[in-house]
Amino acid sequence: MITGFWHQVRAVVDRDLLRERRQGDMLWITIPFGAIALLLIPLAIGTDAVLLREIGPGMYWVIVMLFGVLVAVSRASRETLPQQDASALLGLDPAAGFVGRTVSSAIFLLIFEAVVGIVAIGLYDISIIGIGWLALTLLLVAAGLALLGTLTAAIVNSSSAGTALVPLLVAPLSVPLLLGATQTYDGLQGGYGILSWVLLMVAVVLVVAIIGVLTARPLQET
Amino acid sequence: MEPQVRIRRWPWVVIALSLAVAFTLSMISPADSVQGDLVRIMYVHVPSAWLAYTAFFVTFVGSVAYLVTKNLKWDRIAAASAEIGVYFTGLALSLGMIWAKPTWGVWWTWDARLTFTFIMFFVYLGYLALRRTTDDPIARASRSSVLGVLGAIQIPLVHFSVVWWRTLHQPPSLIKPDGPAIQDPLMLTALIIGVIAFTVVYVALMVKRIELIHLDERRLQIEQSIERPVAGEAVTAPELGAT
Amino acid sequence: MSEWGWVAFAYGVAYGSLAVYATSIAIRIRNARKSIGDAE
Amino acid sequence: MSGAPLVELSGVGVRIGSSQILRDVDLEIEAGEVVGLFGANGAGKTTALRLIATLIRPAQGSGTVLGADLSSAERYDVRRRIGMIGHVPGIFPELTLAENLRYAARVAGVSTDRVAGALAAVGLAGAADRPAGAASHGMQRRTEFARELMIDRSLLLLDEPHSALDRDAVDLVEGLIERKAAEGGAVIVVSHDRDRVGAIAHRTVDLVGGTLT
Repeated sequence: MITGFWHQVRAVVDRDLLRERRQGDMLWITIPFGAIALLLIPLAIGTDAVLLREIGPGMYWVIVMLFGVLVAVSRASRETLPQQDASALLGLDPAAGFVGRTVSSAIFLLIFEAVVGIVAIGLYDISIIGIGWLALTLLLVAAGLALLGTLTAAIVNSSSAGTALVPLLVAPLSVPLLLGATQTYDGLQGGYGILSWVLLMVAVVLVVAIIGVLTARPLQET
Repeated sequence: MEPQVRIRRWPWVVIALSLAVAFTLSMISPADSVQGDLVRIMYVHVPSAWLAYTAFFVTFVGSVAYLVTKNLKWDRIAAASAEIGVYFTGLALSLGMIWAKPTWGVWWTWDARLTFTFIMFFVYLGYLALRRTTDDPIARASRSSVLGVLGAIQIPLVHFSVVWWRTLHQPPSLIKPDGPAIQDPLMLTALIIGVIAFTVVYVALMVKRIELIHLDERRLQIEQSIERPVAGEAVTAPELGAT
Repeated sequence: MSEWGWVAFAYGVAYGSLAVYATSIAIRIRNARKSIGDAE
Repeated sequence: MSGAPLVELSGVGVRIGSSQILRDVDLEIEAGEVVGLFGANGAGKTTALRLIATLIRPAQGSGTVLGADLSSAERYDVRRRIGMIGHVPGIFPELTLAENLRYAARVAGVSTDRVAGALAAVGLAGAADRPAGAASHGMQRRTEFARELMIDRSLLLLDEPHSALDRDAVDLVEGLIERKAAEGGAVIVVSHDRDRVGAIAHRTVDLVGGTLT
């Protein structure tokens, strides 16, 4: 291979970030929609401050999960066949393409988590303990969802019903991330051990990353 | 041209016989001291749950073997097992709920095993849905085998997460969902024979289901056989006089 | 519902659905064979 | 370059989904050749190009392109030496023309310094910062030609290269084709336009009924 693997990864990440910045879907549609979703919950279940404080973190994570799925869906319909062909003929290593798309998705998700997180803190009066662990959780969830979304998008790629299928595939597989994130927060609040939950999320990230890299080539075969 | 697909009749006989044996044993085994006759639900519930796991494990093995060998035989095994697995998962869930209602008073509890089985059901429902999105056997095999591997490796993680989640919080206030302690040798026999009989049924169903996959492939092959025109011939020279 | 009622319900679901599933495979096999026979 | 043909197909068939697109295709292309490929709408010309570009695998038969077996995994390694300009541009509409080329250069491992020169060579130096989506179809095609100029390709596959191009650009394309052939590469030009392609091609083949005649 003439080009270095990470060199190609960086080229793909820069390309995706630039496309996203120009198109602005994420910034102007996905993030506001996520914030509105947080606003809708109290409207539906009542504005009891104590109750909201209790369910707030959980609601936040559920919304992060569901919107992580949305990012995956948009990812699945993002590259047209001629664009994929052109990249392939530039000698793009399928594994580098996978890693690059994952990294850019993870960056989108981190931005989403940060903005919607601030809205959640404001609306639900959520208290923040253990900021380092929370940051790690946010990072692991973003990475895990980005990996699952990118891999699933690659699996359904080029099938017509594919895009509709992404949520069904991603949602059940992201259960460990959802539980890991909510339980880490609860653990920090209640002062009990969270290490096993963090390790669980790390395991998910590693497993999906390894499968994604190893299957990048077979998935391009059709 | 592939040889004619062989149609076997023995699986139907085997299915009928095994089910008859399992049914008889579960009826003559004694009632439980705590659960009474409700315990008999165990003889169908436990084998179904066992097969749900086994079938998905076979799908995993088939998927890995396909990715390594690129032999479509393995993909057929994975596909057949996934469908049968989804059936048994659905059955295990339904039977679990039917058992829960008279025992615990509710259809559903957030018991770890129930929740986990429910998630697993959706993972493989997605697998089956994915297979329906394309006819091209090689594309379908490589895509679904990656999902077969991803699903199977994620599943232990889903399992641990759900179990930890339930053990850390709100220990089940109802009866422990493990079912009754088995005191009677006849009960144990009925359960073991039930598991064996259902496993035999699974194998027989696999044989028939793989036959069906072969037949479907054969049908597709005939539909696209060399005698048929290639796709491009659908476009012909415009006939100006036709209108 | 009595205990036996629940047991009957469960067994009906289990054996009934097995019969339906096995029959569905049998029917699909018959249809596939028929259409291959038609084509040949 | 050794004497081995750059492209060698024997008895190749391609199936997409449930339809057979190509069957029994035999083709041999030597270094330095320009081959015109003709066919009616839907005859499978685009599929034939994607096959030769190693992007799809033959369902029947066997073939090699630039020495790589079309049925094996090795074919990834030759992709960088194959240029294809398809019917629909393979560029990203949100990026500017220059950004598209910079991405291509970075992935292909050539210096991004070549971008400005390539754009100038296709007469787009003034439009470098225009988003590709806002550029005309002809400008998008020129951008793709600029990409092929930046990267050293042994095999160029052009799908209707004359469509959407003005007189100047056509000269540019024909110059590129001649140069590629002179350098010992090979070019396949797909077209309906027998007169124009006939003039530059060394030989022509017709795709009828999914096979070459």
